Amino acid sequence: MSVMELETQSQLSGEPQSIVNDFVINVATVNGSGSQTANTTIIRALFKMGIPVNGKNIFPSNISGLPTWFTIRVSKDGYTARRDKSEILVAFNSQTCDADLAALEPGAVCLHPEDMRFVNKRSDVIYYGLPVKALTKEAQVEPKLKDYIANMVYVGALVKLLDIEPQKVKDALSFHFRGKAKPIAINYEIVEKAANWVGENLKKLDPYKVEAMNATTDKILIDGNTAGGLGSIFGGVTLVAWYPITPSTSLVDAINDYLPSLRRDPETGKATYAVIQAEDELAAAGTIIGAGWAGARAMTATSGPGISLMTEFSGLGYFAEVPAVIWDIMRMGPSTGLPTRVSQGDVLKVYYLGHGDTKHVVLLPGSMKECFQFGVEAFDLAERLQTPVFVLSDLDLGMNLWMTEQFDYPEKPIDRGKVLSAEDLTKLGGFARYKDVDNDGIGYRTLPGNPHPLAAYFTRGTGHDEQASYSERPDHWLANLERLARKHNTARTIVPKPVIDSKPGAKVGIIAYGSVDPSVIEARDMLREQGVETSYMRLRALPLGEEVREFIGQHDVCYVVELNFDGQMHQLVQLHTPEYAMRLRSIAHCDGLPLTARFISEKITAKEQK
Amino acid sequence: MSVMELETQSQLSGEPQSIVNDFVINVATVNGSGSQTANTTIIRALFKMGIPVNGKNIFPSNISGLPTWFTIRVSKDGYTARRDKSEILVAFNSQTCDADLAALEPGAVCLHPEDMRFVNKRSDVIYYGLPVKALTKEAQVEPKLKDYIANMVYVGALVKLLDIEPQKVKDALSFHFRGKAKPIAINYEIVEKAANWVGENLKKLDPYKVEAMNATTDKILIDGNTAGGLGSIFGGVTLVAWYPITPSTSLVDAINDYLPSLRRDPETGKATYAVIQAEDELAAAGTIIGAGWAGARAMTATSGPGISLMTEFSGLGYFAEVPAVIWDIMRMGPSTGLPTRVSQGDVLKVYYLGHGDTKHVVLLPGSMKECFQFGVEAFDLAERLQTPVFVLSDLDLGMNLWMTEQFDYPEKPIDRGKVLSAEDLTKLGGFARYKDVDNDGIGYRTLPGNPHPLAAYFTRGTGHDEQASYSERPDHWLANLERLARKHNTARTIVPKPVIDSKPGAKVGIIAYGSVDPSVIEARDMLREQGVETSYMRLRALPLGEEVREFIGQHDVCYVVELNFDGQMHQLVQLHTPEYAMRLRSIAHCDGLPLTARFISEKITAKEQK
Amino acid sequence: MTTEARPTSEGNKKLNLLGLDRAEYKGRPSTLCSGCGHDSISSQVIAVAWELSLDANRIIKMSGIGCSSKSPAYFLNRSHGFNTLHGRMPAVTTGALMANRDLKAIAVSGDGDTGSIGLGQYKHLLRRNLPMVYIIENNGVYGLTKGQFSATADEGQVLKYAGTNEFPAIDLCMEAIISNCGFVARSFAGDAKQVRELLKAAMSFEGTAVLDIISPCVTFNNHDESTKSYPYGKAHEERLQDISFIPTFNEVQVEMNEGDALDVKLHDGPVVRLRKLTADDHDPTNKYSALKILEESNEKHEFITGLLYINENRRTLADVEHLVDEPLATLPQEKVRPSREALDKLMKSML
Amino acid sequence: MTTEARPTSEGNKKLNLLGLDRAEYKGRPSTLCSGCGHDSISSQVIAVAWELSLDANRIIKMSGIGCSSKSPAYFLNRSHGFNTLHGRMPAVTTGALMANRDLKAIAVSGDGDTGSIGLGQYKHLLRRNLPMVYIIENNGVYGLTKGQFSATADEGQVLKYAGTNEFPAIDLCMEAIISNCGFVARSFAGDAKQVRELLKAAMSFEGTAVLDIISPCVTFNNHDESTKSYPYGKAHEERLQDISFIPTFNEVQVEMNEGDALDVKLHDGPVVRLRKLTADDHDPTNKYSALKILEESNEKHEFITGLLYINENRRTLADVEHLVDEPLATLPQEKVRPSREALDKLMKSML
Ligand SMILES: Cc1ncc(C[n+]2csc(CCOP(=O)(O)OP(=O)(O)O)c2C)c(N)n1
Ligand SMILES: Cc1ncc(C[n+]2csc(CCOP(=O)(O)OP(=O)(O)O)c2C)c(N)n1
Ligand code: SF4
Ligand code: SF4
Ligand SMILES: [Mg+2]
Ligand SMILES: [Mg+2]
Repeated sequence: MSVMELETQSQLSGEPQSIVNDFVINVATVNGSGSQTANTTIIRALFKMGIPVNGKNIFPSNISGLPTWFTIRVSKDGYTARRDKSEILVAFNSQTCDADLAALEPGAVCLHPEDMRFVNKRSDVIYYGLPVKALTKEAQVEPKLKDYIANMVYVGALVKLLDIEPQKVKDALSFHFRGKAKPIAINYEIVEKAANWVGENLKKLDPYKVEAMNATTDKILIDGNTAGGLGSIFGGVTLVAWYPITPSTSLVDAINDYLPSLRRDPETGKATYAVIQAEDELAAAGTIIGAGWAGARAMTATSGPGISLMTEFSGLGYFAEVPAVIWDIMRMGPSTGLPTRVSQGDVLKVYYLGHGDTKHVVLLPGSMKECFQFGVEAFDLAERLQTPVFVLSDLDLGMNLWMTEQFDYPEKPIDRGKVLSAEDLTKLGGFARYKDVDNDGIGYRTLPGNPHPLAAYFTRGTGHDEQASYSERPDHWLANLERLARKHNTARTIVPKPVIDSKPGAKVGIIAYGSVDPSVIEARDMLREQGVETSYMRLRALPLGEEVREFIGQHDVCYVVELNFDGQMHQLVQLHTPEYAMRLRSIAHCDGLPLTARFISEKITAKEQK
Repeated sequence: MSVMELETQSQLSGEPQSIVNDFVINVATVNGSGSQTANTTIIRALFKMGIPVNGKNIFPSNISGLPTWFTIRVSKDGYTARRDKSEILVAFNSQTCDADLAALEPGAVCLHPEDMRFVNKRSDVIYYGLPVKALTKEAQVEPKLKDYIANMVYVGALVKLLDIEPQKVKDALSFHFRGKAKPIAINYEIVEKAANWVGENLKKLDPYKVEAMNATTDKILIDGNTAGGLGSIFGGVTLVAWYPITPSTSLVDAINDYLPSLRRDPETGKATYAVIQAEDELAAAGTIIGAGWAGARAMTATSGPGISLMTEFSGLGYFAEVPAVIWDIMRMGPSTGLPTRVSQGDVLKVYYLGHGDTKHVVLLPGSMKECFQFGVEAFDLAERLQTPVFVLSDLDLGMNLWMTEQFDYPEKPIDRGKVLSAEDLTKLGGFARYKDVDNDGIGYRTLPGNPHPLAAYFTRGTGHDEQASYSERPDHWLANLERLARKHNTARTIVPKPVIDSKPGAKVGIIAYGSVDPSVIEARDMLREQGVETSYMRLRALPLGEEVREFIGQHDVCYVVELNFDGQMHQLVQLHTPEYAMRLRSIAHCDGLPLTARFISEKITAKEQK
Repeated sequence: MTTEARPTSEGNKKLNLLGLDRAEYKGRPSTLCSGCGHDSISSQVIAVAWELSLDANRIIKMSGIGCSSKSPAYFLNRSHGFNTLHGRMPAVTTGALMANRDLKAIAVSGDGDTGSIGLGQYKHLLRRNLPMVYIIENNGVYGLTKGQFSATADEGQVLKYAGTNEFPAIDLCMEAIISNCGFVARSFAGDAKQVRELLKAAMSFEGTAVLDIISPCVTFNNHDESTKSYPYGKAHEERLQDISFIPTFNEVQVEMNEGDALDVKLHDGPVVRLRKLTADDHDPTNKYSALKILEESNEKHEFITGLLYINENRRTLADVEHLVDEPLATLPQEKVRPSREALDKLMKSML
Repeated sequence: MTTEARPTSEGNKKLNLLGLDRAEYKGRPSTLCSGCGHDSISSQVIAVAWELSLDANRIIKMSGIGCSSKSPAYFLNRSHGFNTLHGRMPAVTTGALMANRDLKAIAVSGDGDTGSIGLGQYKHLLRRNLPMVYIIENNGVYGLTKGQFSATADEGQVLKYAGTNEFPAIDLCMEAIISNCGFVARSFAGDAKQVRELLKAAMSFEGTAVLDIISPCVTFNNHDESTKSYPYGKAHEERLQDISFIPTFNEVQVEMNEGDALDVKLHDGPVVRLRKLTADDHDPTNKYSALKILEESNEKHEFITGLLYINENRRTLADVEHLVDEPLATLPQEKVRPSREALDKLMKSML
């Protein structure tokens, strides 16, 4: 039932019927004010209570002083998608308090510092004013930390109002401060104070509360960039070359954080890896191409503008057939766009990255597990296919907090692909670098340093024959491109297959990928309630395979749902299945925020119910 | 009739029936040996005789010492497309003489220096050995010029054998040497000597000869880069920033050659233009974006690798809405590819150039006249649409010699687009840079230096509102992208329309663009002879318009013919007309050489005649 | 372009020669961290522009990407601005200034924007010599991406987030000097007066003037040990000279040249007066002496500020290219489209 | 890596310490113009590699794009080679050398490839200091694109096709020195012996050694007046020193150090002996003296060649990054994939 109805109800009964584990908290603060600690404390405490949660940070592209919002979705049903309305507003930013207030639905809750001045205070919202200054006055911290701990006041208030287990808040704080007693104590003291004050001074008028569940047992909370970084480490990365850019930076940060403990040589303590901060993305791309050529498992992570700068090197990697892994944590483009907002706008660009006839292998993780798993597999695919492999994640997956089952240890041994040793060469009596020996489009390569006198070959981005010698001959050029096309078809068969959930009798199919997944899952439930049964195919890689054709063939209409303006995947799917061009519909939206389930279901019902 | 039949005939009659103005001469030499002079002399002499000709230079990517071929097509019917077989070989390169010889059809002719050693001399070819050394011995030139004039020997031989008018050869030489008496005399002397020697010592055994026509009256011979350079100058270019790259360099060379005489201020003698050789393509792109922003008619010319490096700036130009003109003289890609070989491989890449949701305006000249005309119009479109406009030419159009009618003087006055003067601002009392006042998606801009106190605005590649102020608001972002989409649709209606030749009752349509045009024209005649009537739509710009949909709708099947591997335009047409996806077939080929009519007609008949 | 404010009282507002109040030279409110060195530089730009009565309409504000590169939004609202791409401001500025030779650019960049991704464009811009003030707000880190080391960070420096910097620092002043830049100065955001006087001189310099200003990042690089911090700068700054800018019209002052002061006269009249403050015999008109003092101070880990090198003998690009006097941007059709006859003649010549 | 050929007669073939004939160090036939300076440099590389008995399998040949960058195809067929992208060889080489620290690179670039499009990467490569010989085949023009001026062309130089160069030349040696490169030399393709001795020293140097070799483009820039031409070089070359490379094993020679000769000992034993040939008191171990002599010779339009600066005190990037001794490229799975337990522990810690 809607909050509206509740309102009226509670007016009658005077005693609101409670809404348990199913609401959204929107914390509005100023960035750089340390609210992250407070917000992660709340979300982790709820998580530790066994309640499904998801946290999304909507932050500005500057370092401090601008508005930022952290939304916590609490969902007993386990939905993790963004929802556009929130029931509980923590209005701790005077710049935006009125706009934030105006955005609330009637009957919603608003926590705020008691001295917060609203221009027009709505009458249909429940207010809880908090004496922030008073509660933090005696705290034993240096002045500049005062603001930080002030955020603990709303944590304490929520603990009381929502009935969050205090012990879990302690646990959350100790997780955050890695067990350091002092900060834990200082912060918890405020939480307790605030909770007590609320208990003694406020009457709860709203219906929202939480109750312990066991829906998060053995799960962890993590962001996709950390997951991807760990995947890269367990995938055996040996060289990282990068240039800082939001929102990809934290992926390399994670790698830097975990490498020392996981990848130092036990005897010598030396590094089995190199992380190089390049002077720009051209250099980062060039460095991993050089490293991949010489045999390293090399990677970089970047975002839109960096991808544009890597265009020429991506073409070289494709044509000279050099393995490398390139993560694109997608943000809003075109151009510099909005660095701290999410999109899936680089799909077309990356698939065709490079001038001339270029087509790349692209992985599309849709969960924390896949960020980890594809972090591992990207290297195997790159070395097997001897080509740059792109991993397209985005800001929502990469920088927000997601629940996930623990990651599985990679069972498949590392695949270094077709590399000839000196012994091989002795057996074979030589080799032709670009000869399609196995008819899969993939030649055999040697690594520099191979001591065999016949090991050397010359790599170039210009025309070459099977022996890798320079050639301008038309037949050589054509044969080479035809082999590369064969290789692309080989890739088609070995990249991760789509995940398909076909509902018998469903006439409507949904095709999506990446961070849109949770919204689609929720939207399908909404649609089902409205009598629209749907099948679902979540794409996990490019190039597209036969399954895509089959799936579309089984449905009257397929909606390609994505977070960009041009319906980029819709275009690629249409090109892949011209025979079904008219069955495909594009649901593309891009305003910087993750898609909501409601948006998707409304779009589809709008089209299906006429 | 084929040369084969002729052979046999001539054996019988002993007196070959002559073949007039319908054959191909293939001159095989070493680059850097000065054969260009000889070859252009021949082709211009024929041209001056009123005979339709076309010359194509197949040259290596180095400076001297490697094989190069110059093919001259002589066609009474006016065909200018490349033909894969040649009737007359001038074998002046010992490195390739045997391969060149082997490639000849039986009955063909081979001119060669008498001392040229063929490994296996074919018996079914007519040979004319020439005493090159003897004929050039007494020439009064410095030793290093000896090789150069040696090429005049085959000119002379052809004059005699083909019956070329000597006076026209003189005219051609004087055209080449801009009337300089000495070099004309020196070269002509050799031509005459050789002609006489042939007359006195050789018996003509082949059927090939030329006869004067009047098919070239008032026409000129020119290459597309010169045409494009002149177009840019008459289009009012004021700033050129570039970085050398084959095959685009000669476009800027032409601009540099003609600017001083055409665009110096008559009074002061000062330049009304600036040509800046940048340090690379990133800088070249940045420079024209800065210049276009400040009000210059700015352009650059580049090729594949340069386009890749211009990706980020192209996205900025699109999103910040800055006019600029970018010529891409396409060569073989991916990667460095083959710098001296032709392709149409950058179509997809350029249309989508930039990360995020980017789509550009692209012009596709298909003739010398259009290289000139689009050189002019590109600036008007760029300033009208306030966006980078790309002109996609290629090596075949750009660097080879084509007959063309003289260029028409641009009648439309220069269009500077929506620029507000100080007076306008006083009237309007201000402006909003990105407001869609006219509902065509195009806002009004001011130029730096405008003295009005309200003239200034702030340009950025980040999110912005109508006033050009920084904004991260979802609604602002969406509104902006929607306006850009409207602008793209405006472009759709004002870019050059396709040239359509619909044949009543034709079930087969051909869609092509650019340098492929002459091959399609000839192929259609071949197909007609075989009973396959075709309609033809030559695309001249992106985005595609409604005419494309209509044309396809009128035919059972449409072949998209292009010079790349992936059928890039085929993909764009399919995306434009999903309803006709299954009517479209791709005929894409890419081996570095211009398409032949035979190839196209065989592909189509193969599909149509079963 | 350089004239100085004479107090005219209109109400209680102080107006400059253009009759403009200081506020007219302001920009939008800054969104940088409070205390950021960049903001203090912005306020000096505002002060100088007002004092010199600069015509904002003939100034363009150019920048790359970074916290520093956001600065142009925070001064001179009345000037056109372009926040371009990371490391590519030099190319865009080159195009803009060639399109309209009446413009002068105030360009702001960061140490990452100029020293890392933009080093090549920086050096090539200096080779071309365009009329602009190139301000590098140098904090030794990438502020906007949260504090990684930039190429100007000191070798061996340690930061909590970024760890230890193992690479030698790039000295952007030395780079400018060997790239034949004619005006090279180093300053410190905490030294308002010096920044102001150098800005005035730079604005009057015909050609590219580089100001490498140490501008502390209070959020990521402001510890006492950091040579890019306020505490360090305040404690260690060694001014080479006491600099004062003397606008054209005050001929008098220029005459009464005192003993140890060196007066450098700029092309259109104004004078930069340098009163030596240190022992060493640095001659700012001598390229080689500038290289020497930089090399030495680097070895001695000294933080010297002041005008390192000045030499106005190079022509700017517009002159090198022999441009017409009017801006290319606004040339009428008659000037940019050759005549019908010209095309005709051309075509005939190709027959 | 440095040992010298002792004549062993096997048949009439002269074999080096690896028992290899000189021909084994050859490359493919050159496709450059006959007489191109680049080809003479290639033959010196072949000579030196053979004389030093280099193991071709541990050398990688790297280049960008240009006539010069084609050179690696014309020497050391037995070494892996990578003809990368225009101006981007430094980044690719950095990756390759980090992937396998046992490799040494012989890199060839042009003045356009390094001085124009590649200037930024060149400078940042030198900051990182990788084990390689960086040869710049400097002809002042873009040869492969038919003779436009590059950034090293002399100001005021005139060429038939390119016209007049209005911009000051970039001195790639000076650039290298201020970028803290530890081995900086200039030579002339026409001076075979000097090129050879410098190459030997460079091959033995631990770190990046820059050889800026004037290498005439006989097709586009070889007129007597051109400072990049054979005639000019032959007429004006001024050798700073007479250089001889003394490999490790000849201890004797190193002892008998003569009066005016300076012996510079390299990390693993060999010695570079420099016998002064000019009056000026240049000390090649002093950065500042190197800057001075370059600055002066530029002003005096002198063409000095020789070892300008040498200083082996910097660590190479592999050491800075504390890499394991084995090549990263060939580490076995046990070394690069953490254990099942490690993942388990990690996951638990996140519960
Ligand atoms: C092509 C590209 N790469 C990376 C980024 C991300 N980025 C934004 S600002 C910045 C560094 C800014 O450092 P600096 O120039 O020193 O400015 P500061 O923030 O320190 O003032 C980077 C790497 C970008 N915007 N574009
Ligand atoms: C991105 C890119 N831009 C331009 C070119 C065209 N190009 C090839 S070589 C070259 C210049 C080479 O000059 P230099 O490095 O001096 O070598 P040289 O030929 O003189 O030996 C250029 C501009 C290219 N290959 N790639
Ligand atoms: S992060 Fe540093 S540089 Fe950026 S605004 Fe804050 S203080 Fe200034
Ligand atoms: S053009 Fe010049 S640089 Fe290139 S190969 Fe010929 S001589 Fe050498
Ligand atoms: Mg910085
Ligand atoms: Mg060169």
